[in-house]
Amino acid sequence: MSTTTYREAMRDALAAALRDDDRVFLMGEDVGAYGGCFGVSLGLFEEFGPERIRDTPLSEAAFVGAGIGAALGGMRPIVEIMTVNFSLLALDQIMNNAATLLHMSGGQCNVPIVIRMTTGAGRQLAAQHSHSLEGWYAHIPGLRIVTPATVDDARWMLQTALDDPDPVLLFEHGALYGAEGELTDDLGPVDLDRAAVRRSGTDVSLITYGGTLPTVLAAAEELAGRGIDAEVVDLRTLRPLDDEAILGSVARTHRAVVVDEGWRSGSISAEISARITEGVFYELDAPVGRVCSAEVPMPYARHLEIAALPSVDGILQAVEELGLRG
Amino acid sequence: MSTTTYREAMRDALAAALRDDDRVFLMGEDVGAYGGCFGVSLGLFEEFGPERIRDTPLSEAAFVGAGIGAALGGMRPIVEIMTVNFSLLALDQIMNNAATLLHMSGGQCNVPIVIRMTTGAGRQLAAQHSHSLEGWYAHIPGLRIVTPATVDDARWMLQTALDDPDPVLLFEHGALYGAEGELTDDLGPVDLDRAAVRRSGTDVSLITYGGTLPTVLAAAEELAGRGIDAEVVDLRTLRPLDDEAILGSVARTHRAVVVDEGWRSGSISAEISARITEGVFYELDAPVGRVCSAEVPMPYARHLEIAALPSVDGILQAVEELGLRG
Amino acid sequence: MSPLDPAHGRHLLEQMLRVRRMEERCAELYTQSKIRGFLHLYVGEEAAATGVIEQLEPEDAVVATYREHGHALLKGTPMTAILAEMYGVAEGCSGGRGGSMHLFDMDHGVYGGNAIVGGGLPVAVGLALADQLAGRPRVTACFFGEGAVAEGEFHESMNLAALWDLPVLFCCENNLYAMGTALARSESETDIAAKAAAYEMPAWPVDAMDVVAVERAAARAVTAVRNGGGPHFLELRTYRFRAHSMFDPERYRDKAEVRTWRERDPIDLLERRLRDEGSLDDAGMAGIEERVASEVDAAVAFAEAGTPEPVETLGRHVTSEPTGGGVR
Amino acid sequence: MSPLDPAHGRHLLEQMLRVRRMEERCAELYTQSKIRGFLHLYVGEEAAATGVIEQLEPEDAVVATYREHGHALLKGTPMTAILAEMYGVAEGCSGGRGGSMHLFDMDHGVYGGNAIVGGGLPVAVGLALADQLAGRPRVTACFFGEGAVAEGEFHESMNLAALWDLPVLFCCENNLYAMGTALARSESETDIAAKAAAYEMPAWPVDAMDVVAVERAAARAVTAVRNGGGPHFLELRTYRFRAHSMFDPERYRDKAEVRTWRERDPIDLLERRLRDEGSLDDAGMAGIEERVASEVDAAVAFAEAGTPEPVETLGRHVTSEPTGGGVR
Ligand SMILES: Cc1ncc(C[n+]2csc(CCOP(=O)(O)OP(=O)(O)O)c2C)c(N)n1
Ligand SMILES: Cc1ncc(C[n+]2csc(CCOP(=O)(O)OP(=O)(O)O)c2C)c(N)n1
Ligand SMILES: [Mg+2]
Ligand SMILES: [Mg+2]
Repeated sequence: MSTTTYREAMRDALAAALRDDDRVFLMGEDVGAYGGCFGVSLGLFEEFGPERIRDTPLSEAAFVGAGIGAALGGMRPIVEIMTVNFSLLALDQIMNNAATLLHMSGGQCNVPIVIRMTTGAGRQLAAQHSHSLEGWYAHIPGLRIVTPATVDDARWMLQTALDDPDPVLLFEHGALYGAEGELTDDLGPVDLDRAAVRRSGTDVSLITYGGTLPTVLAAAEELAGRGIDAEVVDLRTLRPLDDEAILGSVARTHRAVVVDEGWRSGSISAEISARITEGVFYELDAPVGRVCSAEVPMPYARHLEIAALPSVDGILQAVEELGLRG
Repeated sequence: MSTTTYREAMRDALAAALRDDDRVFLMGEDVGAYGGCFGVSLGLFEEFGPERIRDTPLSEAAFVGAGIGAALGGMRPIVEIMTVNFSLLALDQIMNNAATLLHMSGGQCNVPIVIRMTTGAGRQLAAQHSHSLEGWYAHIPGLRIVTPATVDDARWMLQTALDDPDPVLLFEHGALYGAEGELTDDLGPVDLDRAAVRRSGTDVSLITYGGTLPTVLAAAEELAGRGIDAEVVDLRTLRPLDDEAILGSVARTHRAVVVDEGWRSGSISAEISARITEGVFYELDAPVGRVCSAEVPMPYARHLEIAALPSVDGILQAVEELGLRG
Repeated sequence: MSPLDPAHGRHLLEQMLRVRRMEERCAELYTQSKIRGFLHLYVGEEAAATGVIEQLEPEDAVVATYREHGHALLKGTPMTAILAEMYGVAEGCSGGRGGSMHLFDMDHGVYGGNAIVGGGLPVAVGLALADQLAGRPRVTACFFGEGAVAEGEFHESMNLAALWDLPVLFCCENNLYAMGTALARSESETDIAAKAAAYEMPAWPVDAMDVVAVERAAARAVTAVRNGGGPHFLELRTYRFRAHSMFDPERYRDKAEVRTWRERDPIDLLERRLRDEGSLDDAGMAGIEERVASEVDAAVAFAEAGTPEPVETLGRHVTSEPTGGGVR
Repeated sequence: MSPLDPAHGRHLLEQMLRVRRMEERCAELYTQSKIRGFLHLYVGEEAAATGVIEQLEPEDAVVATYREHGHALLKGTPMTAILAEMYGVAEGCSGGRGGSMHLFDMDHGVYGGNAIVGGGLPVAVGLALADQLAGRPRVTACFFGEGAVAEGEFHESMNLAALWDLPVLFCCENNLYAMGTALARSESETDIAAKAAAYEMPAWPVDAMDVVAVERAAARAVTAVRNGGGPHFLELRTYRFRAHSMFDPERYRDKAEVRTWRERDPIDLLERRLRDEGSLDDAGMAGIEERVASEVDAAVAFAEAGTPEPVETLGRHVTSEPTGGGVR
């Protein structure tokens, strides 16, 4: 065990993958000479050179598509898109090719690509740099969507993603990069099919992932102080969802609040709420609650941005609305 | 009243808008000389000329963006994207600009654009031409999403959409074009904020929109034969959802099945299910059911495509699972 | 013009005829609803794919569009598997899931069948990147219509390929129309080959009604690409004799224009030349037609005898895990 | 070189200085956390926007990028409204919702502030299309960096504008780097102006450290565009003196390179020329600096006194309906 940041954990994961497998390369805007827009790939250019730490022109569609082609050609590309909003420029390649080629080809064309991108708000980057679209991407069959929330997951998820014969989209919340945490040495590949219970509890299930995990853990602490014992489930993977973990937790606690940073309507929270209703309706003591972002393009002003995002208070209130008062 | 097809109703709507308002023009691939990929704009080129029925190069991002710019410049562009899958090429312009400019500019930049596109499966066009993404688009704040399902709505929704100061995405299900129906003359602009009850009933609410409305109505007929009185709610607009209509209906019937052609996980059905749970949990006699498309890129083979889509049988089964047996 | 090697000439003729006769049969089968969905025929354009693919090695890759029946066939996909695919049966080259627009055959280097205009170009660039990184002397030939040139993905892909010196051969099949849109109505600069200059990529136009001219150009380009000369670009000037797809009423072009182009039918041109050069006689021609006809008959019979995939397997091939047919 | 009209020369100098001094203050305010988010400074590039916008009419439109403080200011947006925007207060030109990257001011024809590289080009094309359809003699100047040239949206927009003869002036601010990526590492053809040939669009490079040269080129181009000459393209060759944004450690370029370019600081160049030509003396210069300083001070004071939008209005401006502040 050692203390490190999420950013460094991610960098270690990249370096290890590059060292272990010649087929792995990293490609994206400014991943090389610049050191990565958010410093994640700093130093890798020097170690692995410009062929394997490949700076690209500003051409999201083409370099994501090139990653898909390279994967078809036997490589294991890791493609970085600076920010989730820019990934919209590559959506044709992501949905019409990466997610679809295997099926369209009757099982011939595997696309073992990992596409990483920064997601989320909190840094006053306003409406073209701040959205949380990972839950939205989880709508697309053929993709796996993963959202490391802890230092360990940042370090150890990448290898599982690379081992997946199908396309994996890996979302890194921008606000987590600087977060410190305990790194388990040699933890080894994470089972991406499994959610993780980050805190056990009996009164209510707080279900979340990625950037909102710290907020939810803080809310759980606060609730504990009020005598409410919350269980915190970190989904880790948004597609496929770990139904067993979700429904199992709610069946025990009989109450659930889903917290995510996506816009509320059509969010992954809606899907989870629907599944809980479908799966354990008669176990529920109250309707499933949701805490999401306000349905606005993210505003620049700090106080408005904060107001738009899920907060500890919002979670506490949602728990209260379940009829839980501790 | 007269009988017409959905395609002709849409064409009449376009022609009327072009005649009424000089600021209106239609732009897209092959809308002109070819007569429209699905024949919707047939004859308009001859009547209105190449300036107002504007054939574009294959440049989805640029011509959608140009529509946004033209809207900012005071025009009322109607932009046609042949098929929903191609709209992914324009998603940057749709989300990062059309949906966002008003907010980002602090209320200065209205974008009164209407973007029409064909959606849905049923014609064996396989995995790059058949998806139903309208529910997915409904996640995006700043957009209005409308889905005419009847001849009347095909004829009369467009004007309301054009009158909206904000961007409207209008989805036309490909399987509806040839459908005949009664056209109400001079119905006038449709209130896009309101869902429509297409069949009243007391036992269960079947909630749907667009291409699946005929299937749902057929299922309701079948249920009637079995002594189950289904109410059919046509959402018409997927963003914003008409909560009053949805919750009102379910509060009366105490049971609901949502039917849509999108992939199940993260579908608009999930959102509706979540809202019903949130809104009328204690009125529910059973968990909300969902009938969606199988989570596969649409296969070509006829029998597989049929199996992937919502069907009368699927709906009947979902109703049965609510514990309703007539 | 020196005479063609007779055997090679007849081979080229037969290759083009295989594509032609197969597609003519497809058109019939379409009217009988045996084939469904969109069907885009290559009739009139056969010399383009034939001339280029003739210069490829078996391990080379092809990326094509929805108008790709000929490309797959010429690259080696059995006609049986192509017809079966259009019938939507398990024996199809894409297991019946792709249909006419999505023929895949990894064993023969056929990477689709991409029905998003321009969507195949980035993938071709990526295949070439993999080859470059792995040090494989493989060429990827990427076919697309002149309509694709307006798409952003074309531009981005051209730049990436040229910037990184990738072994791609871009083959633009310029048949003058993108559905109903004539080239001059979609491009401010209609000289397609000249556009490649904006990327510093060697490019030249070819009379693609003349399969020999295409072959000659392709030989030069493929050799250069394979030998590390970076991407090359061929503008294959051709014409589509039939409608864009089976739904197209062809309101946008003159019958006379089509007639004029039909006079330069690439198959007729080559046949005439071979006859003029004494390399082909009636018997020889009949022999070719017969072989082709029986190949087509056999392919149709194969497709007719095909077995639909069980409905229970609907969810297969969404992800690679053996899902037992379930949907993840 | 004939001497500059003294008053006009001093005006140009003052315009550039307004941008420079405003941004220098922004940098300070950023380190004090008064301004947040990303902040991209235009320091070194002022001659580009100054020379072009000087040639525009008040009703003309400007579309720019996230590096647009100067463009907005020069087009007429009050410095007070710009600073207030960066403070995120209601008095900002975008009501505090846009921030540094999204300055909007319809009254002065400022259509953003687009932070998607290449994302503004289609919008500019559309503004010009509206003008053409409405018969308005307006020019839309669209600014973007050379990095945007690799984006598909650049390509598609260039073609549309040229194909439809639209009144757009494309202004490529070629400062040689896109974040850390040098031009030669992102474009196979580094002669940006030459790329316009692929669209049959008149284009030429300009020394954009010389505001007079920019103005001259812009005069020619703007006139042509306004008179129905179709789109034109200026490659404005310039250099960014400072980091890409406030987060950039500048590992990708030599200090010496920056030093060399700084010797051609556009403000120094013009100041020297005006002094040489006897159009400016110390007192004149001091007068300009003083006016500019007090404008900057006033703008900061204005921003400091700004009022945050009430949190209750968070949902405003998502759609146009008077939503009473609620979220639709
Ligand atoms: C991105 C995209 N937009 C539109 C279409 C619809 N479409 C299919 S083929 C076609 C014309 C393409 O023309 P071209 O590239 O010249 O190829 P050709 O059909 O002539 O071989 C169009 C518009 C599509 N498939 N993909
Ligand atoms: C589509 C997109 N990709 C990536 C980015 C991140 N990004 C912001 S500015 C920039 C560099 C752009 O360089 P250039 O166009 O030359 O403009 P400059 O910053 O030099 O003025 C990048 C990569 C973005 N904003 N949008
Ligand atoms: Mg064509
Ligand atoms: Mg630059």
